[in-house]
Amino acid sequence: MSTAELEQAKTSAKLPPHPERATMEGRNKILGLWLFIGAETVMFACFFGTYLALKGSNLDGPTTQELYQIPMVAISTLILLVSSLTSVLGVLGMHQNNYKKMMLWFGVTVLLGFSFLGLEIYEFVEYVHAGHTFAGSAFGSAFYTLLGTHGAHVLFGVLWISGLLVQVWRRGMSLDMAPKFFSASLYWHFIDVIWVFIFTVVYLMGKV
Amino acid sequence: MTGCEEPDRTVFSPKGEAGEGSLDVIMLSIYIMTFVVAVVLAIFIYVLIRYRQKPGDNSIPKQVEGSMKLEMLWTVIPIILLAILAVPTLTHTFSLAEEAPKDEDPLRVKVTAHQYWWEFEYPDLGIKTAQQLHIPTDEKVYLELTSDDVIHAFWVPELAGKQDLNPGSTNKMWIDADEPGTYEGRCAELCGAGHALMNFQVVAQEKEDFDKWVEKRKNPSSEPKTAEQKAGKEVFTQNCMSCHAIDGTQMKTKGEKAPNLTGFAERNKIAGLLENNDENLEKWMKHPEQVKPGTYMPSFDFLSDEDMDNLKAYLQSLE
Amino acid sequence: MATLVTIIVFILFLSAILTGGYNKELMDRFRSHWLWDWITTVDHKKIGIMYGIGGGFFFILGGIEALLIRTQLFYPNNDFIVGRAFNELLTMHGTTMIFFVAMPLLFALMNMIVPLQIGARDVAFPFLNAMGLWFFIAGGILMNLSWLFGNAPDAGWTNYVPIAANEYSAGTGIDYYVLGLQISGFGTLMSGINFLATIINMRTEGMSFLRMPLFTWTSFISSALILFGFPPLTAGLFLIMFERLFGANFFDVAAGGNPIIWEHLFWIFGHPEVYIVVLPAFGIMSEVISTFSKKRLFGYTSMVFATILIGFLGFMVWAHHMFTVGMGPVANSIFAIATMTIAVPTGIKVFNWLFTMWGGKIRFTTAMLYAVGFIPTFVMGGVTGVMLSTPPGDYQYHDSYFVVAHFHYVLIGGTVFGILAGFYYWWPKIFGYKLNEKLGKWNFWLFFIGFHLTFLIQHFIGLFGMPRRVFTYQPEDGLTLINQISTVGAYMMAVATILFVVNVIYSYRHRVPVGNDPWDGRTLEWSIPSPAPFYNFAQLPKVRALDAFWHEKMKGNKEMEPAEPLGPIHMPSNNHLPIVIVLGFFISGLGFVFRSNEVGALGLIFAFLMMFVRSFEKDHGYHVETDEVEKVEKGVKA
Amino acid sequence: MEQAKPQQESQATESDAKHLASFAVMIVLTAIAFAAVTMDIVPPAMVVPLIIGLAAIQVMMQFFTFMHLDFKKHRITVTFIFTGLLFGVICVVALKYLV
Ligand code: HEA
Ligand code: HEA
Ligand code: HEC
Ligand code: CUA
Ligand SMILES: [Cu+2]
Repeated sequence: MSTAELEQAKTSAKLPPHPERATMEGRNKILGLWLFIGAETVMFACFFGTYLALKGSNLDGPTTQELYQIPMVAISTLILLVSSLTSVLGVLGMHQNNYKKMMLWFGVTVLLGFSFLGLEIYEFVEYVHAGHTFAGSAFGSAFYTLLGTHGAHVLFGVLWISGLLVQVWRRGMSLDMAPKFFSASLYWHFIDVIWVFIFTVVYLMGKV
Repeated sequence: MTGCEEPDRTVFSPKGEAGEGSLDVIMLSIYIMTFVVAVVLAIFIYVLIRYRQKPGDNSIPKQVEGSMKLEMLWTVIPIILLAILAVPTLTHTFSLAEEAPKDEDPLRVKVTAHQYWWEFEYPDLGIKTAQQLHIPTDEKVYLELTSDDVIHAFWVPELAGKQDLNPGSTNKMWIDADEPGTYEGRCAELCGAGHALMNFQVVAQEKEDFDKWVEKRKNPSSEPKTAEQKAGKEVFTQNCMSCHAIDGTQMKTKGEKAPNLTGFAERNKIAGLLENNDENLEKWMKHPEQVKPGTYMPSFDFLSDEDMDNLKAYLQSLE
Repeated sequence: MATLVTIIVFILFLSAILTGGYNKELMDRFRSHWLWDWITTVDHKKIGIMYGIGGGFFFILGGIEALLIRTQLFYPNNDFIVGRAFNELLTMHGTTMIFFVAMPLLFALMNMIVPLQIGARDVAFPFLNAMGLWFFIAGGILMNLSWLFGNAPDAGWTNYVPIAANEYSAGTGIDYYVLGLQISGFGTLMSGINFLATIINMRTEGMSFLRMPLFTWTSFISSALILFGFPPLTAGLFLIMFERLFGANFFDVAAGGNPIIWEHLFWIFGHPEVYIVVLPAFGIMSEVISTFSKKRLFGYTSMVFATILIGFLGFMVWAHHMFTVGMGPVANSIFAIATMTIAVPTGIKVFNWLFTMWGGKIRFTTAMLYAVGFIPTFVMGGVTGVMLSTPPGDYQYHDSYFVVAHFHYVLIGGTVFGILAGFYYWWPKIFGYKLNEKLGKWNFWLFFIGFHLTFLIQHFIGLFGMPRRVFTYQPEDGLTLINQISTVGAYMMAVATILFVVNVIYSYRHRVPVGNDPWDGRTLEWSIPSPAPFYNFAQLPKVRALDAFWHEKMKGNKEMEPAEPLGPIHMPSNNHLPIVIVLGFFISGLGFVFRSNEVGALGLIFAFLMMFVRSFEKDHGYHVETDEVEKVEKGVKA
Repeated sequence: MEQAKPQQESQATESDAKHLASFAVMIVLTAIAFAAVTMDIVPPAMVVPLIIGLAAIQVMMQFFTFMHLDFKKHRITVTFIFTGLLFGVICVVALKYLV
């Protein structure tokens, strides 16, 4: 298939409005993902609770006040918030049957996701140098567990969206793909929601 | 043969105010629950007998949707029963959590649980013992409970309900005994291989007897008198001192890892478990792990018979 | 070196799968075998049957463990199984019974019946459903491998730290617990989501929420409890795993940790868990009692709301397991009152059952016997629960045999009786023939009497001062006779269980096919042939009232009115990926247990890769053509 | 039943502009939270409640605009999510204050 034809296939398929809910499979998928998000909310809440219970136990390591660097957190936050916007723009592209736009914005989302991860790794390296390690204290364990779980979700999210992009790239857009994109973007927003609480409860409250 | 004797640790015969507090709530709840079960059973039996399908009767019974009145009834009555139960529950929950009064100077005991033995320290009296907790009768004794390793629970069914001993924090409770006696206690939280045998005793004594005991503990007679005992002390110094402390000797021990053996002869149980006699003492020292699985006391079966006898003589001389 | 070999084997394995460079002929032979059909199935009824087989197997295992426990306690100072070995037994018994018996057996019935009751051809996520099954099997096997490799978990089913930390539980015992439960927990969560989505989205025309049979309702609420109850367990298990394997310090006091965190996480999960396993049993009882009294369920709406309320309150009361932990009188009081309130909705259910029978025509089939035996038994277990909810009382009861008696009354008198009633009741729908009633009655009476013999007396063992989780007691404690009676009862239950197995075999050998509706049932599942055809409904039915099938029968109709014309039926196709993905997690779990992080990571990577393979799969299922449907329907009727 | 039929309403309500606007609001909320902590503009006792409140508002915005959760159309989903949030809050409070 030539590139031109491919472009054609990707952008011309006309799906019904709200294609993600057009089929029973699609509706099930979205509902299932929402339920899963409900479950994950509780799991993250438990990690938050553990963190709050243990954040004072830093032993000889640095305290939250000494450790956290607001500018870096601000950049991470900005990246993740913007990626939330880009993923919703991708979904809007899908709704407008504009698959080029959809792929563009989801692509940007993936890039932002990776840059967030890069920044997080950099941040962790800094912390470890400052004496804040996973096994060093209860505070360290709780901190890295909470942040690491969130980071693992980001990683899974970018891999998932990348996989979907490859599928559309190879096979073109179809009614099957719509719910997948929609669920992936829901998942991505959820990751963002968790981050809102992380920057509030972990970083900002660690500075108060 | 066995099995016919009266159980001796029941929660139904409390020997103190704390145990009575629990029993009050227990008895009230038993009455209420008996009533509930009786009502359910009565309806149940009536229905089963009255509404069996008779042979040949294939009629279809009336399909009833429900009854607002009945449903209100069995919503409201349980609420009332629970309210009746809730009142003493709350008052006793708070009274059992009462803390030591600030102005008076009550007896305080710091209880530290270890796998699988108990340490009792009287901070105000400056004494430390193990396995057997001595208390005066007719007086509230305030316990401060903590653990050195894993979670245990302190339970003397006749005296009071239980309370956990958590590592890293201190729990409080109080106990009291109306009459002198020895009350069996159990560890009530799974704490490892020896949990089943982590027993202890509470020895309640009249105030004068208790004071005498305190005096004796403060001035223990730990010095060996006979040659046998002297040799025993020698064996002890070489083998046991790294873990066990005996006060009132010139021995330098850390003595934190194992029960303090001061006044050992006076205990009526070894390791809270075996009756205190020479035979059992030897059994314990030779193969403690056979008596209490998982115990941290090593086996001393390599000691010669003579050393063993001397050691026993010494230990049994500790008053 | 070992790592390198592992990696190479792994890559070869992967490339073989991805490129199709494996032995095709062998593969074909596999594929045509009937086992392959079962391994790759996505049919909820077959999955249900496999849950049943798995759960039954583990019940016998857990039961044998219980027998060993009771044998050790037959006389004082018995030295049959002592110390750590005894702790391993009781841990494995409790864990197996809750996670690998009660839940899977309920999932078995839910899988077999819920889609039929709501008039659906399938569940919402057939693929996920299959994965849930394999996760359960993998978790169960992983846990029990600990018996083979030595060192079973020994910290109780509650797995409290610090005794579950490396320092106090040497070896890999606890790792089996942590990873086995983590893996089976994933499956449980998936199944929970699957049932929720199925019940919300897949109901047939006219099947509004307030027309759903009670078993569907309780399965729904139970799934919701799974949805919110399992994540705390997942979180807690992660913490323990990190602590044991990667040196984290959540619970180590010396490093600033706090062991109470685990207790909370465990019970935030653990209390909802007990309602997860009892609510579906309530549902089964409602169906059975109503069918065999020939009456509509008394107070249907209040039954539904009581179920919701029990589920909701179930999340507010977990700390009643921790009254002695030292939370203080205020917290204890709040949780005590919250706990007591659960008696109210449960009482509503009990009286509604009684009044369903009131005025009915009761037929004492084996299923009904279990339902009838359930009522007084469960009420006794429930009222001891309310006794436990008073802190001053609980200071005495806690961690004594009184608690053991309480929870066996609710778990066996509630859940196990419910499961057995459900199997006797729905057996003909799944297999097309009934279980033998005569053997069934023997089974019931032996089980019932054995049960009360074992556990009634345990209330007193506890009140007379015997703590639980102890491998022995002293002759002078005066507990000998009552312990012996209890042990005898346990053996009686064993005989009853063997009778059940005998019954299954006997009834299979002497099977007599039954029609659609052997019990004069009320709900949709009885309107289709027995055994249910693989597509469930040739035409989706139209529901016009509560007890839809009964409603039609009363109007003189033999069948449900269809909601759609007869046409080709869309079905999902079999898939081997569920078991392959789970295999990845299983290998990973085993790797972590053996403290090989490489194998652990590779297993995970493999599992995730397979998930991506799944994502790329174009799985549109297939259609069953109309004439084939007609053939099947005729064949069944003839 | 959740979404029995595909929705037919126009796509016009879903303009890019609307989403950009809510994005702008989120950025402002975030900026206020950061400012409240780093600068001396609110009384210290108010900072924590304020930033938690801001986070809560932001989450609701994510749910209802970005995640297209509609109160009327997806009642069951909303019920489940809010139940999850409630239980989550209970877990956090319990772990923070009871441990
Ligand atoms: C199926 C499982 C199941 C069920 C349904 C229940 C139901 C209840 N449980 Fe139970 N429970 C367990 C399984 C279950 N439990 C397990 C496994 C443990 C131990 C875990 C461990 O430590 O290993 C445990 C432990 C446990 C404890 C902790 C004990 C301790 O360790 O110290 C408590 C304390 O409050 C408790 C209370 C209750 C209450 C109040 C109910 C209520 O839901 C009961 C309600 C029902 C009724 C009350 C009967 C019917 C009602 C009426 C007829 C109306 C009128 C009644 C009244 C007015 C009283 N349970
Ligand atoms: C659904 C859950 C469930 C079920 C069904 C059971 C069933 C039984 N339980 Fe269990 N139990 C628990 C859940 C359950 N239990 C839990 C959660 C604990 C707490 C663990 C802990 O403290 O951590 C516990 C603890 C527990 C204890 C306390 C241990 C202790 O604290 O020291 C005891 C002691 O008597 C006991 C006994 C029994 C008995 C006799 C049965 C009987 O009903 C068993 C009947 C079944 C059989 C006897 C099997 C028969 C099969 C055969 C004989 C094989 C035949 C072979 C072929 C046909 C091939 N259980
Ligand atoms: C490694 C440490 C260690 C050493 C060495 C040791 N013990 Fe012990 N001992 C213990 C511990 C721990 C216990 C408590 C055991 C239990 O109850 O679980 C104990 C208990 C005892 C008891 C019972 C105490 C009581 O209060 O009832 C006696 C008696 C005893 N040891 C004697 C000895 C003698 C004699 C020796 C030397 C020959 C010795 N021990 C050496 C650790 C030690
Ligand atoms: Cu200490 Cu059990
Ligand atoms: Cu509970």
